[in-house]
Amino acid sequence: MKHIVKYFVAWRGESNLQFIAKVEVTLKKAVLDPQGVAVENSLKALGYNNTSGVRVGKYIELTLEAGNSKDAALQVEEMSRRLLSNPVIEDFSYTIQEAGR
Amino acid sequence: MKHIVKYFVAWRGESNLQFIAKVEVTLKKAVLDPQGVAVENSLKALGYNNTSGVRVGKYIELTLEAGNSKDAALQVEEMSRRLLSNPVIEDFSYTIQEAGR
Amino acid sequence: MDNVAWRELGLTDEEYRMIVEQVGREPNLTELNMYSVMWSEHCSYKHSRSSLSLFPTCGPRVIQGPGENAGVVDIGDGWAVVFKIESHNHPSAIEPYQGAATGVGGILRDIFTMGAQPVAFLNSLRFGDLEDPRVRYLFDGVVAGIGGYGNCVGIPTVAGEIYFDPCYSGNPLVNAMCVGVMPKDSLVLGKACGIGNLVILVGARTGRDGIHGVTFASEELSEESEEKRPAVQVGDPFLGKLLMDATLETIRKSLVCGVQDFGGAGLTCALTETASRAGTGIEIDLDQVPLREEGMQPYEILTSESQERMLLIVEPGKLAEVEKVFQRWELPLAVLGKVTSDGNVVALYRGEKVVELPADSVAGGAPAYNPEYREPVYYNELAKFDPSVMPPPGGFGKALLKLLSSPDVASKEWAWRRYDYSVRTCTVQGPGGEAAVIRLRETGKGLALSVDGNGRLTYLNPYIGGMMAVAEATRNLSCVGAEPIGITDCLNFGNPEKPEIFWQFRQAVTGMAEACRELEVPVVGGNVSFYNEVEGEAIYPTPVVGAVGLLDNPEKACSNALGSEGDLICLLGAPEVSLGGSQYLKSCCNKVAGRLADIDLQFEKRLQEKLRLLIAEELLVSARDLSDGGLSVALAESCLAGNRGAVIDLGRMDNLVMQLFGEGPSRILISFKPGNRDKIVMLSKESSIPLTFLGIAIENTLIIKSDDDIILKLSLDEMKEAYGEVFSCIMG
Amino acid sequence: MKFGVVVFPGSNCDLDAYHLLKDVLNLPVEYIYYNQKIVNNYDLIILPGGFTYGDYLRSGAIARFSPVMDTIVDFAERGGLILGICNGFQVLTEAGLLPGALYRNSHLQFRCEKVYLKVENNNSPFTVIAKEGDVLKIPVAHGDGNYYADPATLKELENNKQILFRYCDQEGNVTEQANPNGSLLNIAGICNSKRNVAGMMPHPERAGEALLGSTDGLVIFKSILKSLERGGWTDG
Ligand SMILES: Nc1ncnc2c1ncn2[C@@H]1O[C@H](COP(=O)(O)OP(=O)(O)O)[C@@H](O)[C@H]1O
Ligand SMILES: [Mg+2]
Repeated sequence: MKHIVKYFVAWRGESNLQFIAKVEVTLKKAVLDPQGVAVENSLKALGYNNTSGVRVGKYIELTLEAGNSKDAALQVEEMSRRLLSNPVIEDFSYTIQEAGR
Repeated sequence: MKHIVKYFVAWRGESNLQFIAKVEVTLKKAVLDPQGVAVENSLKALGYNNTSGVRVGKYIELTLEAGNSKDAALQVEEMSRRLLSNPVIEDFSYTIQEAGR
Repeated sequence: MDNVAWRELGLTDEEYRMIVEQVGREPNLTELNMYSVMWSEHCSYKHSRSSLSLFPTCGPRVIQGPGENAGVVDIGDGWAVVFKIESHNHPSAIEPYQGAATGVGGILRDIFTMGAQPVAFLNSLRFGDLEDPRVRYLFDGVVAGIGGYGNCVGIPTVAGEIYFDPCYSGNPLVNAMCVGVMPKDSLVLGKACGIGNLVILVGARTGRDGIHGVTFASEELSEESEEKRPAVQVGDPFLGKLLMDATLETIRKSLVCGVQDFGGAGLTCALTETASRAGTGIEIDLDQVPLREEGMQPYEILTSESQERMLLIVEPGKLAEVEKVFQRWELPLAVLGKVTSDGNVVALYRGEKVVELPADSVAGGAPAYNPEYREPVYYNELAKFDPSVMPPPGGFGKALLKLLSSPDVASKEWAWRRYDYSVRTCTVQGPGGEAAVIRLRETGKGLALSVDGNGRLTYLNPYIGGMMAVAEATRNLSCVGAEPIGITDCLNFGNPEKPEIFWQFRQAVTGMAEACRELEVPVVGGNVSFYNEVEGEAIYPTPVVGAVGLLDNPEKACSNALGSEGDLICLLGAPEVSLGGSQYLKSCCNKVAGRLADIDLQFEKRLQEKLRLLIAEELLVSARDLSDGGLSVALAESCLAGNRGAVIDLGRMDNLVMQLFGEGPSRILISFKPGNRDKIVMLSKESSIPLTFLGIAIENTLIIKSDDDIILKLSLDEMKEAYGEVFSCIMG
Repeated sequence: MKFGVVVFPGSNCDLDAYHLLKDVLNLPVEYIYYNQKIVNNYDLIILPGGFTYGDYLRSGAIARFSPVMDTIVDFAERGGLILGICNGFQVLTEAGLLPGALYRNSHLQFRCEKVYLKVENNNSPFTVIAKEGDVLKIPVAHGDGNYYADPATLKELENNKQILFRYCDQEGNVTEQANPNGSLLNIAGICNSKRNVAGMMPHPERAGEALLGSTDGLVIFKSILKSLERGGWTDG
């Protein structure tokens, strides 16, 4: 919890910038993705025989306030690890962008 | 069905490039997003009071062969509209990238 | 060979010596891996086998006892019921959703493997204290996973039990049970029969799922990348459902001679067990196994636990028809090899023979251990505790509300409304009753199903606790009017190599076995889960009993809900109770200690018989077993179920705490129309079963009096709030 | 008379619908498989509940591209009666045969329970023997039953009286508390503007025998029989 408190304080203190974070959560490569398989089969049945390696994951978009983009990234990294993804079976990646830019 | 046949032919004929498509599907703004609300509440409970506007959607990744990136984009656009999203409640966006680049 | 290899694979030097002797040479690394998984506790039951032989496994109705994928019991009219329970504790501790989901998928396959149409799921769950966010995460994930798989395959989840105690914090228990039915003559066994028959794999592709304990010191595998690391098994209920339907179709059409699911130890287990059971051999080509990942080694292919796969033994002439069945659902099918006569399991990989092992040795050659056992110190210490010094803080009403709102007792609707319990349109009584009741469309009869276990009681006295588990599970069946015809058990314990743990195990099994004998109910299958420990701390010894009963007429099934105002309420059975180990002590006084009430199995048997008779004669409105929380909780629950109140007079009593909250076996709360009173009195007298008149059903309020003093008065709404809203509050 | 029950990969209430029609109502019924074309002239086609294609991606999203669906669309256009139950309703919305969409329950959980339905409109082959305002006790069992349509579509549904059932309490009051999944306007079942295609999240086929707790589901099937006896359904 110490980490969060730190960020929380950081945010209270200095942050006045808004960032849009986009997080993509996917199953780890070695983990079976039944959804991906079903979607791939369906795409092929629809005639898209040129598709392969379909994986279905989660996409999370959020706005956060932070002092600077590095701080924002750190927080998004942390929340992705702690809540947005399940590290036992999932990987995540994210992008951060200042709002209104 | 005609559309697909066209692409299918196109693909048989000329394609030899591999593209990675990443599709993000989100609920339309007007549609209540209960998952987004739940995730936002959890984030706040964890101390991330600086977050807002959380939306949870789907992320689909796939590989496809196509003659060129424009063709690849057309196909991804089409499969997103037809299968990967439901236009009544969802929007989608995607990116295309040549594999190995 | 470097002797590190087998030790790293969990085999002892002595076990390795036995392997060399049985094979007649040193095994290669692939072979050693196969031994490692098959001679693991999980597959070989090496610490439990000799104790399990205490169970009575025969009976006039038993068609198949332990030893196959599931037990089979005759239910008349040419039909049989097939059932088994299995644990998925460790996977659920790591990834609760997938752990529970694959547990359900695994037990489902055990049932349809035999040729039975699955008709119901049950589950028994244990978690730590819900104050802990990680525990809440596990609880929510497990419940979601059970529903996620069961709902999707379209088999109703009709009953279960959930308890909480800090001892399960890092090591939750997830025991899943499945019940199926089939015409007696379509039973298929997991045997690789018929030399020359084809060995076929159907279903999912094989990936690196759940290849654990396989830490290789060899060079070829030393460069294990991140991606090669064993992966959590993920269930695919959609595929599971198709596989079930297609497999059952091949069985109905008599296209297969043997069927085996893939459980722990994957292909290795399926191949060696089917060959060993049939006294045959099998030769397969690993290159034919459809793989999900590139570069999988033979040992990985042979020990992968990828879900949703089945092994079929098929006569060559029937292959085309089998293919047709699986093609309808676009299910992958691969011919791996054939049945041979030499008793060996042989595997080829890229044209080379990588495995050649005697099937009997791999599947059944593991040693059986008789571990040391010793009575733990706590046992006598805790039994000395005198609970009579624990009066209810704040009065009886407050204590009852406290009990009703304790997670152990409170309504589990928050969990079971997430399970589809009415799909298949056969559920006559779903979750929330004493036992679930499903009707059998084919014969018009009914099955009653229940799952029970009490770790706390078993901890305080494993011998009595074991007996209680069997008695309570069967008593629940009798409460709906069903005759118990067989049980399956899941034995969840700590590390059996510790003498105190093995003592718990041995005592519990002895008690269970004795109860089964006295109550004349055979054990036809089960599962043992050892090593339920975190950092050396074991869970309570938790034997769980899944019981199956037969009802001639499901329309006569008795409920546990009070009926109309004016109905009489009585206690049927033995009045002896104890506060030792009671839910009251735990929930209201924060104490787990004391001596348990004894159980008289002969009396229990008579009581259950009489209860069934009363129900068959349609003399009762409701019947409820007294368990956690004793009389007070049973009364409150019956009131809530029937949306009725009751006025109860206990007469002159000295120890009201004991009367209201004490617990003991062989006690049933019944209610009936006043007109049936004489008949019920006569019938209970006939078998010298005490019948105590308690009171009558009224509107809206539960009132308990002792000698004209009102000692407890609670409105239905108060009780409903305490009982019904706990989980929504805690879990959101 | 002939009834058809569609079996998609992953359907699991096909058996229940079949059983109700055949064993409870003694009607001729047969399964129609996902990869077949409809050849017979059915009087009613049921798209049953279940988890077609595991409900992967979205409920009903993949099933709606099954080979059988082309002929089901034709059948609907010819005026044939179609009833989608639960997952069948989801397939019909995905296929565009019914307006709106069904997505994640607002509380995010699967929910299996008895609910009460208020019959909003009896001017349909699916409700013709009911009285408007009747309350039916029928179970739900779904995770994605949250009905959504944009405001214009909702208005149209109301104006055309296409809302057949709303979730209500035991007394027939349409309240937020009685709504098990967050559906807009408590919508539990609707029909198309031609009134020959209907979808509902609750399971009438699970409420067809007293032994199972309710026979209210029979109102729907008996309505269908009644309108077939009258020689089919003509709009209006
Ligand atoms: N506690 C028990 N009581 C009775 N039978 C048991 C018990 N534990 C295991 N068995 C029996 O031993 C056999 C092997 O069990 P298991 O390895 O769990 O089966 P599976 O290979 O299907 O997972 C089964 O027939 C099972 O019923
Ligand atoms: Mg098995």
